[in-house]
Amino acid sequence: MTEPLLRVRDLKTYFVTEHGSGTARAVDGVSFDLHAGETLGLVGESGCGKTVTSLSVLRLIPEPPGHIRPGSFIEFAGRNLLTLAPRELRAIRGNQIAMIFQEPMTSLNPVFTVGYQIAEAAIVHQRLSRRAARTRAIEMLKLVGIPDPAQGVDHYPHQMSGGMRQRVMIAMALVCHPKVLIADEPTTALDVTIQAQILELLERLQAELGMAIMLITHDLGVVAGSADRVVVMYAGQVVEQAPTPELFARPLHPYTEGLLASVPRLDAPPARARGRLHGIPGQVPAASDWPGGCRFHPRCPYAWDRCRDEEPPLLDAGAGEPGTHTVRCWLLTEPQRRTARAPLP
Amino acid sequence: MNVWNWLAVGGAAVLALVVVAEIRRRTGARASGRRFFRHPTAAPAVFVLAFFVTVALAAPLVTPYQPYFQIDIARLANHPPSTQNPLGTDPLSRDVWSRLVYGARISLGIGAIAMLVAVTTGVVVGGVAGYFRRWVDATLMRLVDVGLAMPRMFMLLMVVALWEHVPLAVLVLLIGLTGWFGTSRLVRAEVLSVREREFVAAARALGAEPGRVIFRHVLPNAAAPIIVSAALGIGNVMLLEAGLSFLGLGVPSPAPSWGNMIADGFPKMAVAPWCATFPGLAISLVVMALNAVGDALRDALDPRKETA
Amino acid sequence: MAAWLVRRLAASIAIVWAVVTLTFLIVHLAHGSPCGQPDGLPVSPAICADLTRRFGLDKPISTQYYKYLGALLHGDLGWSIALQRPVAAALAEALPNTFALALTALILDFALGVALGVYQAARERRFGDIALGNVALFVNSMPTFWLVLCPQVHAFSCVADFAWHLTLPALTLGLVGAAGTARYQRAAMLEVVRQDFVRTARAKGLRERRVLLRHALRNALLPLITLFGLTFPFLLTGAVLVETVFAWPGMGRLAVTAILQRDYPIVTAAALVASVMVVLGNLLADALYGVADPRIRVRAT
Amino acid sequence: MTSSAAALVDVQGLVKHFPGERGAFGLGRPRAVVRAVDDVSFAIASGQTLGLVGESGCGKSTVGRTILRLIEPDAGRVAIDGVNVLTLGGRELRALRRRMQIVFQDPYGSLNPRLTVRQTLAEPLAIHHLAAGADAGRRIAALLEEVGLDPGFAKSYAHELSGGQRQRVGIARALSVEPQFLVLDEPVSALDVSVQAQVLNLLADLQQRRRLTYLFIAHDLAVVKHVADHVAVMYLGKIVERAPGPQLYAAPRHPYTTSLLSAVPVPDPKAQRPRIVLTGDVPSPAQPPPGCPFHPRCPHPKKDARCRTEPPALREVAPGQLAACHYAEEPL
Repeated sequence: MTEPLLRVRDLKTYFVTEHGSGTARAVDGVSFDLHAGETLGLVGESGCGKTVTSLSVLRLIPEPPGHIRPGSFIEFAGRNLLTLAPRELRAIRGNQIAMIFQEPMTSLNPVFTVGYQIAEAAIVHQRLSRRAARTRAIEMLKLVGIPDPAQGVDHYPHQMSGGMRQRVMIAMALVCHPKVLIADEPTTALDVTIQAQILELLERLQAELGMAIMLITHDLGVVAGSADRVVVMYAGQVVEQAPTPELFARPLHPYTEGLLASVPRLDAPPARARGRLHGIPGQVPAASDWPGGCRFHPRCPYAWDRCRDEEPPLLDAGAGEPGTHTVRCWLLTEPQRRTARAPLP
Repeated sequence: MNVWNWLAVGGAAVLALVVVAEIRRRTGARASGRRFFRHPTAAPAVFVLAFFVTVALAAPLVTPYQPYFQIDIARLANHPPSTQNPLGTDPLSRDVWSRLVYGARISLGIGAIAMLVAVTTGVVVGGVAGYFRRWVDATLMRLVDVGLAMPRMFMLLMVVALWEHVPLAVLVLLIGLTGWFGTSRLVRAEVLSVREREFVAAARALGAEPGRVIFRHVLPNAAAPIIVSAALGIGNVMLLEAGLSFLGLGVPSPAPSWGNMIADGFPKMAVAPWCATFPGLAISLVVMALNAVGDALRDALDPRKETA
Repeated sequence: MAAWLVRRLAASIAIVWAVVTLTFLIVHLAHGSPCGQPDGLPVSPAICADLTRRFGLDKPISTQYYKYLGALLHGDLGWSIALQRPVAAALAEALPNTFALALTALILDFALGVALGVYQAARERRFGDIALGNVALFVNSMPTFWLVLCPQVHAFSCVADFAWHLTLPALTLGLVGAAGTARYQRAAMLEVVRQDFVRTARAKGLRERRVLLRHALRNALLPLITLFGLTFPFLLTGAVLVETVFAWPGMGRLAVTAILQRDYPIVTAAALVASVMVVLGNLLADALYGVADPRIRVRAT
Repeated sequence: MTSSAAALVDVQGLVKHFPGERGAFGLGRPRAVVRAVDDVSFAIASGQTLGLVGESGCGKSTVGRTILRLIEPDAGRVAIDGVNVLTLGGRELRALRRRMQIVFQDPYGSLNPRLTVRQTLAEPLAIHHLAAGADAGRRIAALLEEVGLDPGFAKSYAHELSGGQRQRVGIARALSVEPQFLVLDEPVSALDVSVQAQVLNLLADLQQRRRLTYLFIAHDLAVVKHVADHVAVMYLGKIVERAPGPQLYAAPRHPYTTSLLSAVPVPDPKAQRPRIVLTGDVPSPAQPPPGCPFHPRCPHPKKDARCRTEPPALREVAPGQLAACHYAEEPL
């Protein structure tokens, strides 16, 4: 296997809670790799720490109340992003690693034209002249499929629809041809037909430009269709990590299993279409109060004493090379404890 | 000032401290209460307000003289601060401290009552305009436009100057009745936004009649900015009263208000600066405390932080 | 756009008319007459009766009102009783002074206020922010006239030149205004820097300076336009106290003197000017919004 | 199933147009009318669920609210058990509100933040004089238990609850007056998937136990497939296709339904499905295209001038299946 492009090790991002009394361990020891040209899906429900993870990569966590703990390590092109001087970090932001966000409405500045906002990163990083920047902005708008780019360049964000705005965000992120694109729930705020357009666009751009994509989403369907590998997060930790086909064929962590069983499916056979869903009982605990032992144990249908007392490490599931499929669950040591699941009460 | 007066002042300070501690204890269970006291200026501000209110209520205990009493016009006029007269005496040999304390009754009272008048009127007008909308709204808001187009100070000056001998009660009423235009706009905007929220639709779907919807669901959720603007408004009214009195058109003279104390001391600034300095300081301190409380309340009552 | 402008103008004229009418009523329903005031001109009853007749004060109010409105429509503001000269002339003399004062104060107010507010927001909850915040809070809480007591005692009597006379009241008004503006600007900035597009700007690799002064400030200036629209008329007409304290011959002092002397025509004219200023301030703010906020610019066209 | 005898809810020709802004004094001519709901008809048999799907802005929520008269419709007829809701006066309408209730999408916005759960649930009991005092307390506890919450939550304020718990309180509030018919306006779309499954199961249980009739409004076709007996698809204020659930999902006749179904991602990397990616955005409902409202985005190969000029009627194209497309006989 080649050297990864982005290597995250033991990332811990904590927040001081509202009344300053507690600490929310939003991201608590997350490790994963992103390889050149691949799409890595980062899945989990709200409050599992996936967005904080993505923001931590570019150190966009608001400090205070947040801070990344010493000992965390995010390596990009041989350098630890967490110890870079602000100046060096800025040279990477938007230039080598770019981001797009969930809300294309609020993530664009309402008082500047989309052309200016797209070109700005190129003006800053590549010292483009105004004229060249404008030309570049038009090229980018054409690339992301905005009709009539020569006109669109002078439009303001509010004059565009949600889907068009997300295209502008993508154009803005890709203007310097970054090696990594972090997409934080890029289609959550959009309708399904528009979501399909954006996902197709990202796929096409990846084929054309060759960047690696870190796709953060709560939608298992989106991951299944777009990602090469999937990292499943729960309670600030990685609980399972595997290539996409492997993960969907053989979900080993009870949380992954439960997530898959929770979703009503369009491809379900008619016999199974109605009836009860086999989901996960309870809810995600608060980040200031993770349960001891395995953090999933209070909601886990298989939990036994060991799960309450001892936190499992990421164990290798033994598929292909070591590290291909890893799971944070004691069931891997005692597989006979996995029994048929009962439907939700 | 005798020992008992000093003790009473000390007692007032202690009482104010107790009030702060008690408020802190009672609101500590709520997130909004904690947010309030997280403001560095919130606790001192509450203390200042509590102290002045206590002292004003207990005026006879903390002052050695009646506010009009001329101690000794021959020997004790324009006397600098001393242990007897802690804030000095004025040109008529009256004790500045005593006048300041009795003045607090008038100044604070005018602020509070006028604001109450203004807020009540503003809430009623704004609530009616926002809930019934259409022509009711349009008519009331044009009225507010006119109100806002007349500078308040100017309007008050006109009324007060042109009607001879305006009694204090009428003055307070006038200040209140010229101060609700902004509040009503604020309330209207809040009501318009709250009535679009889903819990209001839910209440209507359950068959709640308009009165219940307004008083139980809409207004309580529109209260936060109203409370904040009221806190800031009291300060404004006090400054306005001071300004009017300074021009000789506010609280009629021998009655001590902080405004006319400054006005009286103003010409003697070179000889007896304490006459105007201390009431000015008192106003600044109280208004500052009200502004600080307003700021802290704004944060504490912010509904966006309620759900976080 | 044209229709919008026409409607705005009509509404503005209606407001000015309402203010003038209201003022007229208050002034004429009030007790007292222009003669025989404590602060006014001591005049003999014969002259007073003559005055009353000459100014038509013995006629019914409605007649006076129609006469006044008629004159007003022809641009005639009337004749000042106390000053014995056309009201227009008195206003023409006072207005430039007020403009000079207001303009200087406005510039000081907003330049200083915006700068301080931005600086405070950038250093939120650190020493600079808290120290400046407390100073601003204090200055903002002082009665304006009290603030000027101290420098007044020393400086006022010795220097007589216009610039210096202008400096003190303008400084006072500007500083008090700036304290309020800074508080407002700080809050607006803090509101904006929490928004998503500021994070987008940082993710692009922009310098913090550029993020704050370009992306955040442009947005945080928008709510300030409303404040500007309110301050503008206030400074032109409402600086009553400061003008009085500094004996600055502007609109505010003219109005106060007129009120004290029961000089009806001047009082009504001053109210007219004041309401015109408020209406102008609103129009100015709307126009500024149109320029500064693309969301409104497009809707208006 | 148009106005069948067994229908509990019968909606005929429902129309709601929102006017644009008006001039000063609320007079003047309103500008650009938004056709939010444009001649919508359907019926729901007692104890059944009709799924109403469409993308944002298609008017599906407005349909739900006009049926309950939270928004006054401009035309049409809505009958609940034969009683026309739209002609009722204030008192009769309030009485009828006991029979129809609504559950909202946003669990954060649908509960009054100043009230406790107990106060929230006691209010409908008080309005309809159903219970007071200790009796009300017992009923509130029973309601909470029925929606799967510990009665101890009665003391809590909305902001102390999670999204799923709030949604359960919202459901309990709707159930408190013992309605027959519930409008469920995107009841699970703001919830996390694991909680969404819990709430969907709860809604299914309640329907069975209380014999409830649901109008289930959603944008998620997979969820609707899971819950609905019949499905209606909306586009730009109109119903473009209506059919029994299995039939609609197996053999959609309207090209919009087909495209919508193909756009839904499926959590199975091996799934080989034809993908139709629609071009362009949904047009503004203030300026709907002439002819078939879907024609500018329609991927149907036979699309022609007729689609641009002649609005297709909603007609029966297969037994029980209605579609508004000139070429519904030749589906994509």
